[in-house]
Amino acid sequence: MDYPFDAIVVGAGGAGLWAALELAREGVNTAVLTKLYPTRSHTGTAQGGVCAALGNLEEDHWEWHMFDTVKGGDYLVDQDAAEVLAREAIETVIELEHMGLPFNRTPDGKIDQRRFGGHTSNYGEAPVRRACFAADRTGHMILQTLYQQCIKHGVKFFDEYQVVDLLFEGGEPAQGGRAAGVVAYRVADGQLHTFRAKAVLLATGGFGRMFRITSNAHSLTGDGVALCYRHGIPIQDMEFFQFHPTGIVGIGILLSEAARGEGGTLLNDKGERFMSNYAPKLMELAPRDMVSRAMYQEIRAGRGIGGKDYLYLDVRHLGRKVIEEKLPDITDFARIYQGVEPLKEPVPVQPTAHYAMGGIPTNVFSEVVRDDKGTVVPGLFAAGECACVSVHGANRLGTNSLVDLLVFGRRAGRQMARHAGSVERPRPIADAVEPVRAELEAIRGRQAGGESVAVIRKELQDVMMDNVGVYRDGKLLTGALAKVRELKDRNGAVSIGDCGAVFNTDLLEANELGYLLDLAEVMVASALARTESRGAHSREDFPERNDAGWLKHTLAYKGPKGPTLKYKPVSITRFEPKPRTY
Amino acid sequence: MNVDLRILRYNPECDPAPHWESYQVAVDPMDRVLDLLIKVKAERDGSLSFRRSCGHGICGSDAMLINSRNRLACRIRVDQLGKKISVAPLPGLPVVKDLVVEMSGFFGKYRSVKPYLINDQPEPERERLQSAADRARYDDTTKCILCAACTTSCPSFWARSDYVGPAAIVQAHRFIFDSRDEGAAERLEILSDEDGVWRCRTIFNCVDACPRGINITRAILEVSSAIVGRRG
Amino acid sequence: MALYSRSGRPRPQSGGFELAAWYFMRLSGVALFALALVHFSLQHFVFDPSQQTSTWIFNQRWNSLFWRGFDWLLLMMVVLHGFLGLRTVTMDYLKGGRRTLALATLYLVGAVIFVMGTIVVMSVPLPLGK
Amino acid sequence: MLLRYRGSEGMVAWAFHRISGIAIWLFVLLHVLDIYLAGGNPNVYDDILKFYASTPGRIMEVLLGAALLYHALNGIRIMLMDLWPSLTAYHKQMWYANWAIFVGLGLPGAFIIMRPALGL
Ligand SMILES: Cc1cc2nc3c(=O)[nH]c(=O)nc-3n(C[C@H](O)[C@H](O)[C@H](O)COP(=O)(O)OP(=O)(O)OC[C@H]3O[C@@H](n4cnc5c(N)ncnc54)[C@H](O)[C@@H]3O)c2cc1C
Ligand code: HEM
Ligand code: SF4
Ligand code: F3S
Ligand code: FES
Repeated sequence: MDYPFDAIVVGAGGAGLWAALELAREGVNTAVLTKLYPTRSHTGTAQGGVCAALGNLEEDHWEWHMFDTVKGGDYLVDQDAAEVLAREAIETVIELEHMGLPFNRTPDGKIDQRRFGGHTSNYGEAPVRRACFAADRTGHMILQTLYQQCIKHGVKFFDEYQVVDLLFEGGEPAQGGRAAGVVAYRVADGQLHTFRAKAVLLATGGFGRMFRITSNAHSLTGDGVALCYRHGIPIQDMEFFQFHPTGIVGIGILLSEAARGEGGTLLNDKGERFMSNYAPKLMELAPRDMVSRAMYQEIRAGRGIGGKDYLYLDVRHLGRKVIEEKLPDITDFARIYQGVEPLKEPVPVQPTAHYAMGGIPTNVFSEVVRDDKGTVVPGLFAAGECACVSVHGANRLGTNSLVDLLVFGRRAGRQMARHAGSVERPRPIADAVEPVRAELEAIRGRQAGGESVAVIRKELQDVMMDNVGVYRDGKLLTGALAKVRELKDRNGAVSIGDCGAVFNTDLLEANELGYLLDLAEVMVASALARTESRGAHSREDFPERNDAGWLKHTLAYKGPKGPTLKYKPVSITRFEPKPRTY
Repeated sequence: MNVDLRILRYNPECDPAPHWESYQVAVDPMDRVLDLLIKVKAERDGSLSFRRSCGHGICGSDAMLINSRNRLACRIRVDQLGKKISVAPLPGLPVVKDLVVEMSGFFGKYRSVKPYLINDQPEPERERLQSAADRARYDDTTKCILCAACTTSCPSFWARSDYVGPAAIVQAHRFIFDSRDEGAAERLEILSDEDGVWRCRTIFNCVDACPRGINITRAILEVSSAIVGRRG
Repeated sequence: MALYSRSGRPRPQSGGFELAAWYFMRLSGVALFALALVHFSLQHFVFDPSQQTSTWIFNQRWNSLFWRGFDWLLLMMVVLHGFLGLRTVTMDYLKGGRRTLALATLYLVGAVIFVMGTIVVMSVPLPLGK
Repeated sequence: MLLRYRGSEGMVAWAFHRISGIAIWLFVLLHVLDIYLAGGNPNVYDDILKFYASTPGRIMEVLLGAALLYHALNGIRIMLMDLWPSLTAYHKQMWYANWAIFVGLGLPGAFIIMRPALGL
């Protein structure tokens, strides 16, 4: 079928939903496509909070928030975007409250705020209470609240429609083509449909599933990012992937930074708060890249618990009341997935693959740009984790992702409404579904007994975890690149066990594996090229930050033999790069 | 350790009716049922279909009937179940394929209770104030992840699929008792119809099934009390 | 009022009947708690079934307006409470034509029982003073 | 479905409540009929009475009493929760308390009813 709309939103996480809400308010005829039911989106798992300089408990200013964001991102942040982020954080959080989000409250009835890693007062002096929260299910409440508002405003949802291709009119983006819609696979019956629109937003979230140990959902496979890449749009800053310090050992389920924000501590085998050696001022509340590295150092020095590869997160001293009122979910996770009682024992933790700083390059209006000069792809937008504005630079601060969704999701919606009002709807494209139909049929039609999706995925996750993790070096990365390419080749012969049409998740997983492999290749190539250490990208063979050579964003274009890398400058408006200590 | 995993399989394209298949799976006691399903799909039969996303009990994708009770597959461990594990789709909803059920009716009921803040007063410049006690009043019901475990465990719902069901009432409760909301009257009106709260027979299956530990029956009875209090 | 609510679920007209029924089940429950349990105790613990011949019933047991009133009240409550309860059960398990049929039968039986019981309680002459 | 789902106390409590309610209702039908006969045709009634007084009849009455007692107690449990929804947290305890009362009152009651049949 061919569905004509004015605007299409792909993805119903925080970013997609807010954009859809803005579009609905403006009366734009909009469809939201999502491969999951909207309430299953990964935004719902965010726990800790969303930062905004409300100053409800102590003095705070958006300039401080902006500074922390820039410094936290190791100065790779585009400062014009960071300013937008820090300023609009305040109004979007207030707007969320007006939409009904049940924030925790201070004694005088205002939105309660807690401390979070890297968020400080007076340009780095001391931790500040900036993260607004709803117990430890802030993301859940954001997702629910936005979905509720979308229902209220009559947004049209296409649930369990997996977008498998992007459509352009007037040539591919590189030739100046404009976005014309998407092709979606209806999971329930395997039909391919085209959705035409004047404005298309990609809000498909991250791709942490390329790592073995990750906090990310099974569904986070970078679909939107990979589709852009395949259509010749460059992918920005892929070498920067955040490892969160406190994942559950072995499986990576996240224990939020909120535990440390409320006063939880990290201990090594000797029972020492080792962070005092790495970040004496902020201790456990230093940015995540630093804490994760500190943990690796401790483990390498043999001070992991029992000499093994994990450490302890200790919340016992917080007392039952704080733990049960402010951290109920994460205590529950420790109990269920680890069999540990946080009220009585310290919880074993290890870094877990968590967040993609890189993604589809956009400007501050959430428009996708396709080169170092900021040329816009007309009608194509991106927001949320799949986008890279870049407000997170080389390392994202805790809570800033949710802020990013709100601020740039809202901006995307508004800009899309403006755009949709100014252009004609694209015309139907003949045979639009054919390329992707052929691709899917090839997988479906292959003889059983070929390569297995699960095996290739497993090998990919292993090599990414072991070679492209918290610490990297030239040798590891070169090995990883060869391995990923081998896997890409083998993926060409992948076969599946389900050849039906109804709810064929086998086929979809094979499709998603293709996205992951593309993005892994880009990540490794970008990391191999960047011969410095900055934020989450730590090269042991190049341990220093090199502003002279590398204060620039990577742009990876799809080339005939893998990614071609180009670079673009960082926007610096207020804060000159300085050494990063906490 | 090995477990005997039985799965109620159904492929509408070739099976006339659902049937049980048995799989011997090597597991770790800390594995969750979702891990077993992923393993069976990877190693035995790629055509096994089930929904999953977050993998840790927050997204609500993988509610299913596990050892005769509704559970999230990603939240229940092998050591909590024993060596014989049976997995079937949620009861009372049409089966699409294997463990996947048709959810549109469930979400339709959710939408029918006006699950959004209703307040037409002009918005203040800053946040609306709400005391911690007023906030606590509806805390429990804000936890719902719409997994449908409760509604599909309810004998009243099995008997009458028109029953709006515990999940929708939980969602309504979350707003009815929010001091900022002004739509309580409309929602109580909706919930007092024939398929509303009166269909609840205080059976508590919903409470046992809820992965978020919500005291659903209490919420339902608070809503019915509110209706009685308003009319009676 | 719209027959369909904002989206999806059809909205049966309620007219407050369900609320009233729910409420009445509770009120009559409380009443029955006293009436039915006293009645049962009287018949089984104070007296024994073997002595309850028809003569005994008319001459002893119903030889007072109070007990006749009591038993009639019980009858009324039982019929209403039991009838409403069975209505719920019927509506739960039957659909369409069979539901209508079952409910009609139920109403009819309820009415017959009520009338029959009332006739007995009212029509048998009070053998006052005998 | 009811048999496929493993409910806990609450579901059993409800199933018993429903079954007992229907059982009592059926007995009431019978009882009204026989009482009607007592007015209309005393002789037939007295014959029926013989059944009530016999051993099988008494067993039936014990069952009836049990159904009535259970239904009454559980009805109170439900109504208490209706009045104070916070009591739902203790619904299982309340159910067990019901059984304690049930046994406490029911056993002596059953004994009294059965005594003539047992020849005591
Ligand atoms: C465990 C955890 C805790 C976190 N805690 C915090 C926190 O405390 N604070 C903070 O700021 N950030 C936190 N984050 C990060 C933050 O939650 C995410 O970055 C953010 O939610 C991403 O939102 P999104 O809208 O971009 O995408 P998502 O919420 O991931 O949604 C993606 C959407 O895209 C859809 N989709 C994907 N592919 C397709 C396709 N091909 N076709 C159709 N639809 C598709 C999906 O169905 C889904 O609806 C956390 C992340 C994790 C994993
Ligand atoms: C003795 C005191 C009694 C009390 C306290 C009582 C109480 C109740 C209550 C509160 C309900 C509603 C249950 C619910 O909504 O879930 C109910 C239902 C019911 N009652 Fe009674 N009742 C009593 C006696 C009787 C008698 C004598 C009969 C038989 C005529 C009876 C038949 C029923 C039936 C059939 C139901 C419906 C059951 C269901 O819907 O599952 N009850 N009772
Ligand atoms: S109330 Fe509990 S069981 Fe029901 S849908 Fe919500 S989370 Fe699931
Ligand atoms: S199981 Fe059903 S009957 Fe009520 S208490 Fe729960 S909704
Ligand atoms: S996979 Fe998300 S709840 Fe189980």
